[in-house]
Formats: sequence, structure tokens, C-alpha cells
Amino acid sequence: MSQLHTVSKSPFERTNLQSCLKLATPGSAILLYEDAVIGAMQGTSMADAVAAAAKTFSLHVLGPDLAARGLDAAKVVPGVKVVDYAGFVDLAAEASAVQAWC
Amino acid sequence: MSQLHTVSKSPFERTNLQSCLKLATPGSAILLYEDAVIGAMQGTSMADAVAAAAKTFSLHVLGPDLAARGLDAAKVVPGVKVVDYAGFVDLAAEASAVQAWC
Amino acid sequence: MKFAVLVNEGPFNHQASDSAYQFVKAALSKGHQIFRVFFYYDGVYNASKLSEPPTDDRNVVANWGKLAEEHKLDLVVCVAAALRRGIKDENLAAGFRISGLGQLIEAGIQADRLVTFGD
Amino acid sequence: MKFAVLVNEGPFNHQASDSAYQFVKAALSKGHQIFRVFFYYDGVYNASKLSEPPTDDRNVVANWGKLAEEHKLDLVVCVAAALRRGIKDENLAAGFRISGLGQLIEAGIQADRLVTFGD
Amino acid sequence: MEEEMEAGVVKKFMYVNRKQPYGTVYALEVLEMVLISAAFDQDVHLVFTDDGVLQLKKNMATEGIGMKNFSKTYRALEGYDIEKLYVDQESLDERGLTEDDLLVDVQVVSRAEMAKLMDQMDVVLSA
Amino acid sequence: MEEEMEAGVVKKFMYVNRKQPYGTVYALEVLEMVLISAAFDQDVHLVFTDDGVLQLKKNMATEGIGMKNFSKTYRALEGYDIEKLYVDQESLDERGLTEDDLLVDVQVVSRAEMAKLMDQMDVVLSA
Repeated sequence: MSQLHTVSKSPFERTNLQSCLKLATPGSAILLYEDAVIGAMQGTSMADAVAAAAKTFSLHVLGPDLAARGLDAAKVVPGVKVVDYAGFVDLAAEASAVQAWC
Repeated sequence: MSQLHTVSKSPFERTNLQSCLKLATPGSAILLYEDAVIGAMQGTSMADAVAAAAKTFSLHVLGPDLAARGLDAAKVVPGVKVVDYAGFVDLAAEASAVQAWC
Repeated sequence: MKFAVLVNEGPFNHQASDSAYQFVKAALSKGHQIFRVFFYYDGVYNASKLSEPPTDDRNVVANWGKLAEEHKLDLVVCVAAALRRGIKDENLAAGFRISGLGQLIEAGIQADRLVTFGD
Repeated sequence: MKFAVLVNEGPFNHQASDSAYQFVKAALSKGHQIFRVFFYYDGVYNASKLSEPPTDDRNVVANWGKLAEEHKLDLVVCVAAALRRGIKDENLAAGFRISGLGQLIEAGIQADRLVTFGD
Repeated sequence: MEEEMEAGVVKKFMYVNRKQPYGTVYALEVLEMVLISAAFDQDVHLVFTDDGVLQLKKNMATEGIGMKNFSKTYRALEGYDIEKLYVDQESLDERGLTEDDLLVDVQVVSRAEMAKLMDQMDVVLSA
Repeated sequence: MEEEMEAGVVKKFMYVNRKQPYGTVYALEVLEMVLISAAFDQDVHLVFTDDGVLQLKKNMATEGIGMKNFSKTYRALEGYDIEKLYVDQESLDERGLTEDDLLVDVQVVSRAEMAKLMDQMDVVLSA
């Protein structure tokens, strides 16, 4: 059982996701939510890095935050799983602890 | 007369300084204050980029914020000028407008 | 499972309190228990009963209060953080109580998971 | 020269209000005029008279009030931002007044420079 | 009132939007500033750069996060004679967006053009 | 009281400090949390990474910004039996700092070691 890491700020605006990727152990779950969801989209300048991360970590993105921002859940980077708030709860329950990177 | 651009957040934490450097016109004044002052120090991983920027822009850093953080004003990147709050006021007065990058 | 939730940002300026609220609702729907919701840093502003958002938008403070009433949630505002920021009994919204940081540590010990929202 | 100042963060959580205060003091010392200090977004929390910081630290709210009294500063809190966040006449600190966003635009027009502090 | 006192003074105001909607309140509260400055008959410019371009994204559906969708307001700006909206191409590119993704007409400019425009302003309000 | 109720339960608590002092209140308010968790006899770990390493910088002089210098508190932690302080070498390097720049004794570890340590925690509080 490993941790769930949550990231809520945009990776275009802050370095939180970078720090998280450096300090999360391989196999950990990571959830992008709030402004961080842009990081899960195909076609962005960081999509390749995110696709690579999806091979090391169990990467998730919060669907309601995608929808609010007009981002299409069908166009997330391959390997990233879309979850709702109930899925967020499940991820937290399945983890050994939850670490917020804001 | 060109603008004064102010940056208050750490360039290690946010991308504000990067954005500022992309959108400020050459010759503009830039002031690093609050957490942004770490960006003015020698020996950091971004010191070379800041030294290069100091050739394009009139780069300043707020001394009281350096001192508060235990950072030595004698060790700022060459070309960066250290000012106090009165100097901040002068920079604002001399500019055509002041733009905050937070 | 027993969850504890920590909210670190005020209402409106950041989405953190909204996300925490949605998380708590989802956890309750799934039959989990919410041991406590603790408000720290600017999170204490979520407990201001004077908050009056535009009527066509959600009311974060009132939403927490209603949820607390329906599910007997323990909403605790940190006394030290609150005093600094001007949240006291006289402007404390219904459903919240003011107490010490020990309540957060206790939540960390008692709950199976502590989930943090906001910086 | 005539300066206007905009403060966009609350006290304590961010340094913005402290920096704005130091800037205003320095500008006054140099003989400049402060046309108005406007508080927007979470900046409205700077006007909470209930704020009680630890006695061994600075008191941001009281400092603004004192400076306003000494130099007849016009400290204006945005009514819309304040209502949302629970700042009203009943908890408004001395030295501040609540008014519309037009006061900010007017300050932008009237002052030679508008200087913003905080996100 | 103040409005009359100011008659005749028209300054170039620029609102620089650099943040997404919903994650923070800035986008919404900037719009409130924008509408007021139009009432003061100022020369209003709106710039969307960095994550700010996401404020103009089509198809926002906010029911799931329980917040109000305020993106209609951008469409209403024209009615207030606020028609100078600028987006920089680089910020769109970085986020995998094109002009077609935006819900209002904007001028898409390069970063260099945006920089030049910014430098001509009298008052810059950013978030 | 609650303290007694909890007697015997000792969890691994970790405080992750990622921000500078003074620019925000996080460093100061995290210390308040740390001191309380010591009073609850928990197994307390403090991590300083990213800009958080600057919280431990020697020679802070805050008179000029009008704020209280609270860096003495880090020195007092030992008196509360809080002795597990970790800093990662990479964060120091990026900021041009060395262990000599820090005002308290810490364990300097690699990012990989810090990652492993984090993964063993029961409760993680970050700022």
C-alpha cells in the first residue's frame, strides 16, 4: 500500500506537480484536480512528460474539474484515469496516507 | 519611459518570473521582492538565466526582503541592483506604469 | 472507514473549500464516517457567519453548516489561526465550533486517513 | 507624485499587505501623495476589526488604521468582495471605509501610478 | 458623482488574466472590475495569457463542482463596448488549444506583440 | 482529556515544508502544529524541501520588513524532543546553499531517501 498524492494547482503556474513527481515513490497514486487538471490533457506542451509519468505512477484526474473548465475527458493523456469525487474517496481509502502538494 | 514589472513569488515555486521575462519589453525595470528575492542570488540553479536577464532588463531586488531571509545582499547576481522601499517608490515613479506579476 | 479533512483556504478565493465539501459529501454517500473537518490558515474564514455571497452562486459557509446539521459533522476552527484573522464566537457561523490545534492532531490519530485541501 | 495602491491579499497569510504598508510609508516619507489604498479580493480581510494577532508580532489591521489617521489616508474596501467574505460595517476596523469598485477605477484615473500588491 | 468629475479623462486600462477560472476567484472578480471601468468610459483592454486563456474555453459545465458558470459574462462584454480582447498564440499552443476553442472573438497576437501593447498602458491590473 | 484517551497510539506524523518564511504564513503556522503534535507524544518528522529549506537559513534579520523573526523556534524544537529534521541535498544545491547555511542540525538526505521516508508516514501535513 503506497500513498495518494494530490495536486490542485496548474503545472503551468506552479512547480507542485514537478516536486510531486520527484518525491512520490513509483507505483503511488497521483490525483490531479482543480486547476491541475489541465496537466492531464493531450496536446499540451507537457503531455509527453505526463504520459511518461503515467507509466511510473497510477495517474488520475478529476472529471468534474475537467468538465467545469470545458476540457474533454475523452482527450486525456493515455494511461490517465478519469474519476469523480467518489473515485477520489476510493483512492484515499486505498492509500496508506494522503499527501497534498496543493 | 517603460514599465516597472514587480515579481513577488519565488521563481522556484511559480512561473511568474518566467512569464514576466517573456512579456516585459527590453530595457524595462523589474523588481524582485518578497519570496522572489531568492531568484537574485548567486549560486542558484537559475543564476545564469538571471544574469542574462540583467543584460536585457534593469533588474532590481528588495534589500529588506533579502535580509529577512538571511540572504547576503553582497552576493546577488552581478548586474542586479539592491534597493530599499524608497528605491521601490523611485522605480515606480520613474516608470510609465507598474505591472504586478505577483 | 473514518476520514478526517483539513481545509486550508478561505471560501471564494480558492476552490479548496468547495472541493473539500464535495469530497465529504461523496465520502458520506459511500457510507464512510467523517471524524472531523478542521479549518486552519485562511480556512478559518469558511466559518464567518457574515459572509453573503451573490444569491445566484453557491454559499460555501451555509453549505458547510447545512451538511454539518444533516450528518452531525464536527466542524472545528483553529482558535489561534482564527483569532489572528478575526473569526470569533461573535461572528462564527452555525455548525462550527472554535477549538485548539490539538483537535487536528487528535483527528490525525483517530481517523484512518487525513485528507488536506488547499495550500 | 500621486500614488494609488491596491492590496489583493489578506493579512498574515501573505506578505502582500505588509509590503504595501512599507511602500506607502516610504512614499509618504519621500513627500509623495497617496491618493487611495484600495482593498480587493482577500485584501478586504485587512479591514477586520476582530483581528487579534499575537502581541509579539505586528498588527497589520491596526498598523493600517494608525497610518491612515496620521496621514489622512483613504483606505477603501470593495463592497462586493467584502460582502462575500463577511466584512461589513459591524466588523470594519477604524480608518477603513466600504465603497464600490468605482473607487478603484477612479484611483487608477486620478493617480499618476497604481501599484498592486499580491495576487 | 465621481464619474462626472472625471469627464474627459480617458486612460488606457489593461486587465491581465493569467489564471484559470474556478480554481481561484480571480477570473470572476476581474470581470467585476472590467465592467465598472467600462462604466467610467475608460479605454479598456483585456489580455488573456498563460492559464488565463482557459477563461475563454467553450463548453464549461460546472454543475459537478457546484459553482456558477460565469463564462456567459465574456459574451456580454461586447454590450458594454469592451471589444479589445487579446490572446497570445504561444499560451494557446502550450495548452493544446486553438482559437476555435474560445467562446468569444479575440485578437490572437504573438507574445512580442502583446508585450508591446502592455507597454503602452497607463494602468495595468493583473491577476 | 483527549490526550489521555489517545494514550498509547503513536502515529508517524510528517510535516512537509515547501515554502519560504515571511512571504506566506505557512512556515510559522506549521510550527504551531508541530509543537502541538509533540505534546500528543506522536512520532514527529519535519521535512524541508524545495523553498522550505530557506526556513532554516541562518542570519535572518526581519526588522526591515516589520515582521517577527521566528527562526529561533527551530532551535527550540529539540527541547520538545523533535529531532527528526530532514533536508534534501538537491533543494539545497538548487538554491546555492550548503548545510553550513542552516541554523539547526538536520539530516541531509537525497531526494530518493526522502521519498522513501515519506512513504512510511501515517499522517502527512504539508504547506
